[in-house]
Formats: sequence, C-alpha cells, structure tokens
Amino acid sequence: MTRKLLRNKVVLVTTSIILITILIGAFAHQIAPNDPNEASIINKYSRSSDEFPLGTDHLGRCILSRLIYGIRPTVFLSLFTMLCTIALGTLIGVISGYSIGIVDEVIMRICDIMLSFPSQVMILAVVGMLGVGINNVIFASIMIKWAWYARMIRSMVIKYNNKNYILYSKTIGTSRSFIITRHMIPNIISEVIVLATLDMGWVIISISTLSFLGLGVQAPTAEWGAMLSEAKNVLSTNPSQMLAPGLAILIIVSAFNLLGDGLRDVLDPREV
Amino acid sequence: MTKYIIRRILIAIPMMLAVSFIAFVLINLIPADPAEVALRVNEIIPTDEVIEAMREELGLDKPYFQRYLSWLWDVIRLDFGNSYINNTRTVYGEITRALPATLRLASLSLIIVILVSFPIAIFCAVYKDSFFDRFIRLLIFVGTSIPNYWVALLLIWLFSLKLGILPTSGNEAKGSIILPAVTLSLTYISTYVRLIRNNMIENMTENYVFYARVRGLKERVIIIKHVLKNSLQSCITALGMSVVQLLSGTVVIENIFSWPGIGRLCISSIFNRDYPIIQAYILMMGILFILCNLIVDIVHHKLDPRLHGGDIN
Amino acid sequence: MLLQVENVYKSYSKSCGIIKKEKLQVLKGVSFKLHRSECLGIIGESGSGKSTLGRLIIGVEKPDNGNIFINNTNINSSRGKSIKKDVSVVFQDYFSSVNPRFKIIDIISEPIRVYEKLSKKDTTLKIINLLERVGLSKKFLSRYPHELSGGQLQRVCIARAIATKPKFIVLDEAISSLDVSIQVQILDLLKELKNDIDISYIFITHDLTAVTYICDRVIFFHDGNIVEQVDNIEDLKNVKNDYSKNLLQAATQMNVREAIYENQRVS
Amino acid sequence: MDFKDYKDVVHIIRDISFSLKKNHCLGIVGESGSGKSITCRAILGLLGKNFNIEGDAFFEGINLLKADKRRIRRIRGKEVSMILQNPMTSFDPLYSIENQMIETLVENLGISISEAKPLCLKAVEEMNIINPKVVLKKYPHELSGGMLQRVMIGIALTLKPQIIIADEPTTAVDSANQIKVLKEFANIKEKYHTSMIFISHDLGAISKVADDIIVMKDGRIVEQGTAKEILNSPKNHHTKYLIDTRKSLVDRFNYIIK
Repeated sequence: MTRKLLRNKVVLVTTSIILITILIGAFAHQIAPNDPNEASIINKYSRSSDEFPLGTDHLGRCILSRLIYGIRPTVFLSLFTMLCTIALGTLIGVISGYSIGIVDEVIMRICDIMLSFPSQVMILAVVGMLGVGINNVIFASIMIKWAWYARMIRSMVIKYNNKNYILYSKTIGTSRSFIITRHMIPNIISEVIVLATLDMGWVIISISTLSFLGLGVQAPTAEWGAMLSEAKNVLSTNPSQMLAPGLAILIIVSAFNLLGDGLRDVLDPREV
Repeated sequence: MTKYIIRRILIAIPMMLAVSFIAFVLINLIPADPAEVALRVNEIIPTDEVIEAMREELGLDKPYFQRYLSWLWDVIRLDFGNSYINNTRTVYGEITRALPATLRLASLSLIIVILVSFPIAIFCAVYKDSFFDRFIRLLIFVGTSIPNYWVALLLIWLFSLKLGILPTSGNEAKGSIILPAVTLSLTYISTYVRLIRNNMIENMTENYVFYARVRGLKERVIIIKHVLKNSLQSCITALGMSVVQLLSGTVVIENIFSWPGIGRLCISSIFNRDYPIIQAYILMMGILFILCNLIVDIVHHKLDPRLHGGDIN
Repeated sequence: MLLQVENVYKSYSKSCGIIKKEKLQVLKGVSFKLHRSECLGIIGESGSGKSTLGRLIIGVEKPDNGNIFINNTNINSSRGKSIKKDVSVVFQDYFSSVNPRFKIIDIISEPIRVYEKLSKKDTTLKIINLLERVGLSKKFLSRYPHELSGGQLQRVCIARAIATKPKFIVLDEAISSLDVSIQVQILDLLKELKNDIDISYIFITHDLTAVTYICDRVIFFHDGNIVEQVDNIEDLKNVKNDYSKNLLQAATQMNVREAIYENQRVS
Repeated sequence: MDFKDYKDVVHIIRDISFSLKKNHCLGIVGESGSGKSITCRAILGLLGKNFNIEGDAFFEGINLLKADKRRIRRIRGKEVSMILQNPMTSFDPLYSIENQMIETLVENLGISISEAKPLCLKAVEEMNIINPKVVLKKYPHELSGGMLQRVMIGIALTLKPQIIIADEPTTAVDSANQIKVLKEFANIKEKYHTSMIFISHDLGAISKVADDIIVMKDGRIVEQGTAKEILNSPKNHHTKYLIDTRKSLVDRFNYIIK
C-alpha cells in the first residue's frame, strides 16, 4: 500500500505541499521574517524587499509573515474541524449501522432534520445566535457536517456487513474483532479518507469565507479570508493586496482536492 | 400517484415543525437575555423594571412550550414580530423588502447556470477525453478549488476598476446585476458540469445504450432521448436542491457587491444582534429547503416509471 | 444427525412506500435432514427462497420460527457458537466472497487462524497444501483476487471452505456463474474432496443436470416450500409433483447426447 | 453473404476468419474471455474508439470495417439484428416497451409512428406473449427477463434482418427455461429463413441450433466445421475438452433417468 502511494505522483506532490504547509504553519514563529501584527504606517504598501519579501499591507505589516501565521487558523482549524466531524460522524454512524430498530431509527431521523437545512444557512444560524467568533464557526461546521458522515458510514457498515466475505467470516465463527479490524475498518477507512480529503477543501473555503465576512477569525489575527477582507477595502487603490492570500487558498484547496482524487485511485483495491 | 403526493406531504409537515422548533430554540441559545439585548440596541438603559416590561412585551415570561406555540401561531400568519433595531419595522416587512433583489439575482444566476452548463456538460460527455473536455475539466477543477469571494474581487478589479465597464456595487446602476450574477453562477456551473458530465458518461456504459446502438438508432437520439434523460433523472435531486443553495449562497456575493438583498440583511442582523430577523431567515430557508425537497421528490417520482410502477400492476 | 431443519419459517418486511411495510413470506415451514457424508441437492428457481434457506443454515440470519440443529445443537442457542467449526459455505458470487484487499494467502489463513494455533511457517505450508488440493499452485499465494479468473477464485473459496475441516459445506449456487466446462471441473473437484475427506454438501442450485452429477439426494423447492423429496437420486425419473416433472422434462430435452447429432436438434 | 476478417483488437482476438452461409446458423463456442462476443461487436462497429480493428468483414459486398458510420448504422438496425444476453438491463427504464419498439421501427423501416404501432402489436403477438396490448404499455422493470427477451426477439424479427446475432441468450436464463429459449431460436430459423450467429459458452445449447460451429480459445479460432463434424469427430484438443466435460455431465444425467 505504501509503495502504491509513493508511486502515484499526484499523491506524492500534493501530500508534500500539504505537509510543507503544515510544517511552515507549525514553525511559523521560527520561519516568518517579521512579526505579523507589527504595524508601521511609514512602511505601508511597500513593494517586495529583503525585509518584506511579499511587501506590506495597509498597516505596513509583512504580508509573507501574515500568510505564514495565517496557516494556523485557516489550515489547522479546518483540519481540526474535519477530524472532529469524522470522529463524531463515525461514532454515531457505526452505532447506527450496528444497532437495529429504534436506536437506528431515532439517529437517522435526527440526521434527516440536521440535513434539512442548507449547510451555509445552518452555520449562519449558529454564528448568528451564539455570536461572532471562530469557535462558534467551528462548532457550527461540526454540527452541520457530522450528520452527513454518520449517514454515509451507516450505509457503508450495512453494505459491508452484507458482503459475502463477511458472511463467510460469520459462518465459520471468526472473532468479531478480526472482522472489524481486518475487513470492516480497512474498507471503511479508505472510503472515509477519500471523502474527508475532498471535503477538506470545502471546509477551508467555508471557514475562510466566514472570516472574510467578519464572522470568524477577528482582526488583527492573521487569517487568509480576513486578509482578503482587508484587501477588499483597498481594492481600488492597491489591487495587488488580494493576490497572495487568494492564491494561498487556491493552492491548498487544490492540493486537498487532487489528493482526494489520487487517494481514490490508490485505495481502490482493484487498481494494480 | 396522488397517494404518493399526499404521503410525501404528510412527511414534510413534521419536518417543517422540527425546523421551526430548531429556529425557535436557537434564539434561546443566545448567551444574553433577549429582552436586555432588545433594550441595548435601542440604547435604553436596562434597569430591572424596564427589562421586566420588555420581557412581558416579548412574551418571555411565559412557559417555554407555550411560547413556542404562540410563536408558531404568529409565524403561520406571517407575523415574525418586530425588528429589535427599529421597533417600528416588522420583520416581515424587512424581509419582503429585501427578497425581490435576492430573487432577481438568484434567478438570473440560475438561468446562466442552466444555459452554460448543460451544453458544456453534454459536449464534454460526448467527446470524452477530447482537448475541449480536458480543458473544461481543468476549469471545473479550478472552479471548485477557488473561493468565490476571491473570484468576485478579481472580477471587480478586472471589469470595474481596470476596464471600467461594469459598476462595482449596489443595484442602481445599469448592468450592476451582471457581476454578482456571474460570480454566483460560476461555482454552480462547475458543480453542474461535473455532475451531468460524469453521470452521462456513466450512463453511456449502460447496457441499454449498447442495445440502442444495436437497434440502429442515431447517436443523436441516443444521447438526447436516452442518455441525457436518464442522467437528469439521477441528478434531479442534486439539481433541485441547488436552487436553495443558490439562494443561501447569495449571502457572500451580496455582501461583496453591496447588493441590498436578504443575505446582506442577514449578515447585518448578525452584527446588530437583530435576532428576530435571523430567526425568520433561518426559518424561511429551512422551510424552502423542505419544500424544494418535496417538489423534487414528487417530480422525480412522476418522471421515473420505476417508482410509480406499483400502481399500474 | 448432522443437520436437522425443523419447520422453519422466515419472512422479510419489504418496505413499500415510506411508512407502510409489507411482510413477504419467504420460507413456509421447511423441514429436512442431512446425513453424514452425503450430498443433498436443493433445487428451485430464482426467488423460491432456496438461498434464504442457505443463509439460515450458515447462521447469518435467524428463522422467525422453527429450529435448526447441527449435531443436535441448536445453532441459535447459547451453545451455537461451538458448532460453527462444522459449517462452511461457498457463494455464487466468488468476487464478493473474498476481501479484495487480501492476498490469497490472507484469505485462506483466516479460518486457520480461528481454529488452529499454527506458526507462520506451518500456516503457509498448510495453505500451500490446501491450494494444491484444489488444483492451484503456490504461485497464487501472493496474488490478489482481481488477478484470478472466476474458476480459480472459486477454487480458492473451496480451499478456504475445507481449511477448517468442516462437517458440511453449503454450496449456494456455487457453480452457476461459471462456464459449463469450468462447472464440470469444480464439480469433479467437489466429488474428489468428498471421497478424500469425510464431508457433506448442501448443493443449492437451479440446474438439475448438475444435481444429478454430484448429489445423492435431492429436494425440490418451490415458492418457499419443499414440494418433493427424492431420497435416492436413481429414483429421480419417478418424480410425481408437476413442478419437479417440468424441471426433469426440460433437463432431459437439454441433455440429449451431443454425439448423436441428429437426435438432439430442437424444433 | 460472407464474413471474412482478419483483425487485431489490441491482442484480444487475432486472425479470425469465418463465413456465414445463407439460412445457416453459425454457433460460436468458447469459454469466457475467448473473444467470441468481441468478434461480433467488432463486425458491427459496436466497439469504442479505443479498439484498433484490422481486417475485412464483407456483408453483401460491403466491407463493414471500412464503410462509413452511417452505412454501418443502417445495416446494424435493418440487416443485422442482435439479441443480447441481459434483457433486464437492455431497455431504457424511462420509456415504455412500445415507445422503444416504435422508435426502432421508425428509424430502420422509414415508416410513420402510426404505421409502426400495429407492427409492434403483431411482433409481440407472434412471440406468444399473453395480453400483448397490456405488455406494450408496460415499462421494462415491470416485465420478467424472459418476457423482455421475447420482446427483443420480436423487435429483431419485425425488422426482417438477413442475420440475427444472439449473444449468450441462454446464460442469464434459469436452466428450466433454457430449452424454451432454444426452441424459440430454432423456430425463428425455420419460419423466417434468416441466418443466425449464436454465441454461447455452453456446447449443449449450441448443438441444439447450430449448423456450423466455430470453437474459440484465447482470441483465436481453434477449430471450425459443420456441427456434425465438430460434435462427432473433434480434432482439436480444446474442442474435445469442451465436448468431454459436457458429455460427463450429460452421461451421468442420462444414466440416472434411464
């Protein structure tokens, strides 16, 4: 499996992009050339120089440093959101898939109701009620997404439980732990990983959108969506301000989408 | 058929009640006392007495479930109460004032989406792996990876600032709807094209297409009459639901282009903590979503003989 | 008595519409017995409930009513676990019968791991032995299922089924998806195994010709009921039930000997 | 009429040459993966662009592998009809049987819809389907596989083709009904005087209807000749193997019911 992963160029390249981004974000303190929040009015809108490789913004803050520090809220929080969503979704999905009757029925009806709001509206609703802030945005994102995953995983559990090879294992009395760890989990995990990777792009965009609207990460914290929001205000005078954060989002989201497609190919057992 | 519709509607009603209940409960999740908020936003100093009076006025002193029922009764009569910000204005009035602009924007976008994505998707499916198909696939990929508010900024910069042919914002100037509508449609075009293209390609490998070729039918007939109809059949749910998504997707676009629609109203209400408006917005979108679902299901049921086949037998 | 099925009923609730549910009676009081080292054929057309019966016998589903005993132990009682070793199964759809992520060696080692504590080396030796038993060589060990043909994969499934030395194997349409020539090869293999090791088969199929090739007894199954039982396969020509007669007649017409070319033309 | 071809379909089949005589039934037998279906699809231009086909296939003097698409399409509908293995998935689920029959007749016979309607009814009636009018109004999912197969045959016969190609028509059928299907085909040949290519993995089925037999293995023809020759005195060992395996089944059966 690992060899197959390494042989796939798309997977290799996108994984490195994502890993490097994460590392840069983790060591932002060491890597960033300047303090992202240090404003100096004299230096505002300066062009790229040795001190400010990508220039400065309307408050004279180093754009590169802000981009690097911006990885933390944008990418890390999206990853965190996704992990929580999957954990919650898997837990509830598995419970629902293995239990029959009333428990399953109740969980599925709750999922129905959760899924009966368009996702954006639900996030707005939660943020609107609980107040502006990134914590509430993350909470809202998890709230609306878990139901979708729970439903997916429930149907996977049911699907695999009816596969002949699991019926065979049950027939000869293979232990439940073997069935779950060797048959169930590898199959479900690989499907979930693909779905989650493809969904990561959506989460990144959704969180940065809310920050762009001013509902998520608050100034002066560096965040890509929030940076674009600031760039929007000076669009007529300094349009180049919007390039760096926009490209950053485009690259990281593309990386996740490509990785998802690549993983789908690699994890399909029929692919040689 | 009628039986199905009735049954489907009967299922939609509890869903709507659940949605309304969520909308009602959400407002009670507010960390602060609604009465106090209502006073603060009107710059009245909240003494105990005034709060008490306000609570009574808002009906907050009654038991929870009773409040829900009376609220629901008001809602059914389209009475959502008054805005906290401007006590003289009703929520209903605020929403109906903003709604036409949003509807205009969303419907133009929908038209663009349909006109653009269908021909492209069909062409890509028929000429799979051609240069055109690969080019479109690249565009679709970029389209799904790009945040649409950034696209909006790029378009404003290009068409309004650089070329100066279209207005940047508002809805008074001529042609001001073009940029927001195009931006809004771009995301959905890539979703639609991908959905229909992949579905058609999948359908083309089906045995009935092979048999249609065996029967000597023209390729054009096979694509339009058989493949396309079957693909639309299987994406009808996704397509129907995107109408609601388009409406809720206006939130971002309206804010960038200062389009005086319902999305902008919603965001400003969030900043102003104008809870009744937020509540009404959520409720409206939830109900709309359910209704859309209902219509899509009924249409789906009507078009697919496999679903209503039981009645004929 | 190896297997005893007593008055078994089974129904499925078929959801029609969203709220209403309809009961679909699949098995309507089925009873029969299986003796040691015999092959019992269960023949019926698709939808007659014969596969459901198979699923009840292997214990992956429970009957609504009635009991199934293996070695006089009720398989759905608390002691039911102990007789799992005595049962095995081979399905029609060989491709979904094996985990596509497993190599052949992993597939066959699953049952061995359950019942025998063998070292890794011994397990491999045993697997090679089993593969040779079913006519495959050890070069298949590290292949994946999608690299094998249907006949080869079905052989792997049989190897896996005999790995635990079960008392009987349920063959659920095990040859129906294969070409005729491969069907005969598999049937020959099954016969050979039966002679070598003391084993019984329940051979579920829709093909009467295959039944006569391998079975000692046959049960005609129609619409959830046993319509006729033939206790000695040589008495097959004397069936009385209309349904069984029809099947027999159709098979007779199909099986005119090829060598006599003129005789077997149909018109 | 004459089929002569030599083709190379990405090494799926190689060097296949055979001819089909008028009013004869040619049986092609081989195990799965031997390339028997591919051959027939290649002749009718039904393979995708990914296949590279070389050689010639003549139908009444027209080279099917070199002719333009339109012409092949016309021949495919009108002159050479095909009956597929999975009737259940061969019809478009969204249209009624009648609709799909009419569209075929209108396209290939150049008649109007109102002219096509009685032909449909006649076709279904001739296939001994009970309640023909009701059946026509049904959708594919409401009919059984056997019924749909008869509709398929009905469509083929109404077009009065020169050749009917039947691709594994007995494989998806319960063994009790196989003989019925075979009788149907034997009937067609007698009554309509069409030529036929009958593809199957089951030598038993082939021998019931074929006049000439081709035995295929791994994309090559290993033996061909009249049915009598092949069945009575096979020369190739693969043919012998196919006959022997089948014979052992049949002999046991006949021994028991004698």
